[in-house]
Amino acid sequence: MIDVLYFAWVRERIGMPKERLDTGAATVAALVDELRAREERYAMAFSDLSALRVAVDQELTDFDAPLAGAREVAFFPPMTGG
Amino acid sequence: MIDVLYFAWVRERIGMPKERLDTGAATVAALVDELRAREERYAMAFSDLSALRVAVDQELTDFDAPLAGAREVAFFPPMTGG
Amino acid sequence: MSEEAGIRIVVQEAPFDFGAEADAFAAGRNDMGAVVTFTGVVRDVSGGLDGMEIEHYPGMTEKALARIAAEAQARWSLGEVLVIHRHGKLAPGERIMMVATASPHRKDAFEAAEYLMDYLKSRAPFWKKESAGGGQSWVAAKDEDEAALRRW
Amino acid sequence: MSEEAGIRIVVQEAPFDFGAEADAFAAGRNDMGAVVTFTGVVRDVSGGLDGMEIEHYPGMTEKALARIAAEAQARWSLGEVLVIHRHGKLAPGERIMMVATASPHRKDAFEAAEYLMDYLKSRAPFWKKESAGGGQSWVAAKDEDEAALRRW
Repeated sequence: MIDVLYFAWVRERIGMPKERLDTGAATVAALVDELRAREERYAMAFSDLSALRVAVDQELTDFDAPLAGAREVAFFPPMTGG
Repeated sequence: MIDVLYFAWVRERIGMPKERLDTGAATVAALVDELRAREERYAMAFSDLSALRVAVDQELTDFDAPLAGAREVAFFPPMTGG
Repeated sequence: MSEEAGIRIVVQEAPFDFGAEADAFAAGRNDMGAVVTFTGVVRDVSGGLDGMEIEHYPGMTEKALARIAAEAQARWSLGEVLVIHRHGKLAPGERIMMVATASPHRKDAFEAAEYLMDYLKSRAPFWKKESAGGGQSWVAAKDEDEAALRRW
Repeated sequence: MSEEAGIRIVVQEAPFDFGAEADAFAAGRNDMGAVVTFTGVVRDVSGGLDGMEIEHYPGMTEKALARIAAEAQARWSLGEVLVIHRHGKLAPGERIMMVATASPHRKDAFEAAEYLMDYLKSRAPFWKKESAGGGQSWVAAKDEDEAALRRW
């Protein structure tokens, strides 16, 4: 089981801030493929990965990062703090 | 007549902050030559011009600056504000 | 808020007292000759901004800011580092965040503050949404902000 | 003190209230997204400094600072510029001076503050004399401070 978090417009497109998933995906990219296949709103949110960033266990990483042992994955647009 | 001001260690070496001089010096350098010839303390204060800065009428300038019409000349070491 | 080795990180919804923070920062440290602060303010570019809402990633935000601050401290000679960042609703003219750096040398204090800002902008999980004329829109990240990181 | 076109220059013997100045600077300006302050503090490098005395050139000091601020304002997009510099006797840890810049953009606010500091250091008529262990000595200008001007 893994917690999947969404922020900013990713959260809005998917329609929730967080969900708990049972997945066998080995990488972030594999998890994205699973999500895209579920519903149109996921497909829309993940249509352009270059517009997205991902964190695994609260560390920024890449879409080819492994998910083994991860408790939390978060998807969001590029940050705009400051 | 021109006001001549001294600051920091220049003031200390010459022993006063300000004096009023009647000079026919055409440039700052000529005024420095006049001063050096007056007394040893002036010769000491002006022994190394590369260690000095000069302002004419409160504007930083060079030792070859003309003195025609000037009311105030100031000699001091490089600044150390901030 | 975490506090260690001269680093203080604050992430909060409430306004912060910039004057009091600036005054207290590195106060009484005789070994720090230079203090730099940067403050980000909600800017009304078009003259029609109603306000802004800042979303963040609780947990990751504090960790990301603490790491950026620790990297700045490893890279420059810094005695103290402060980062305060707000989230939630803000009105035009309100202060969003501040960083402060104290160093023996002015160059270090300036560079470290710019580094903190460059990394905070693009690597700390905050997202701004602007409200204007009844509509809302997410602020897009700027290419120049990502490009700014290449300087370091 | 002179005040024109968003430039404020203060040269005084008395301490200034850094927190209050920082808080009031560019306050309520919705068009300025970025505020930078730099503060210089009497630094006790050796641990044996008793104090410092700053001499200046009344009349020229204010003019020189106003010109440096005007040049910064001409060069960068700045809404407000503040320069405060003390003279007279100061104790270790006391604040000597501050500059502040407000701009729509953080790069402008940072660069302008660094420019102000670089020029103030080497072109405004202030001289520092340190007292330590019963002796006094004039602080020597640093080659690196003169070199810093070549950046601009």
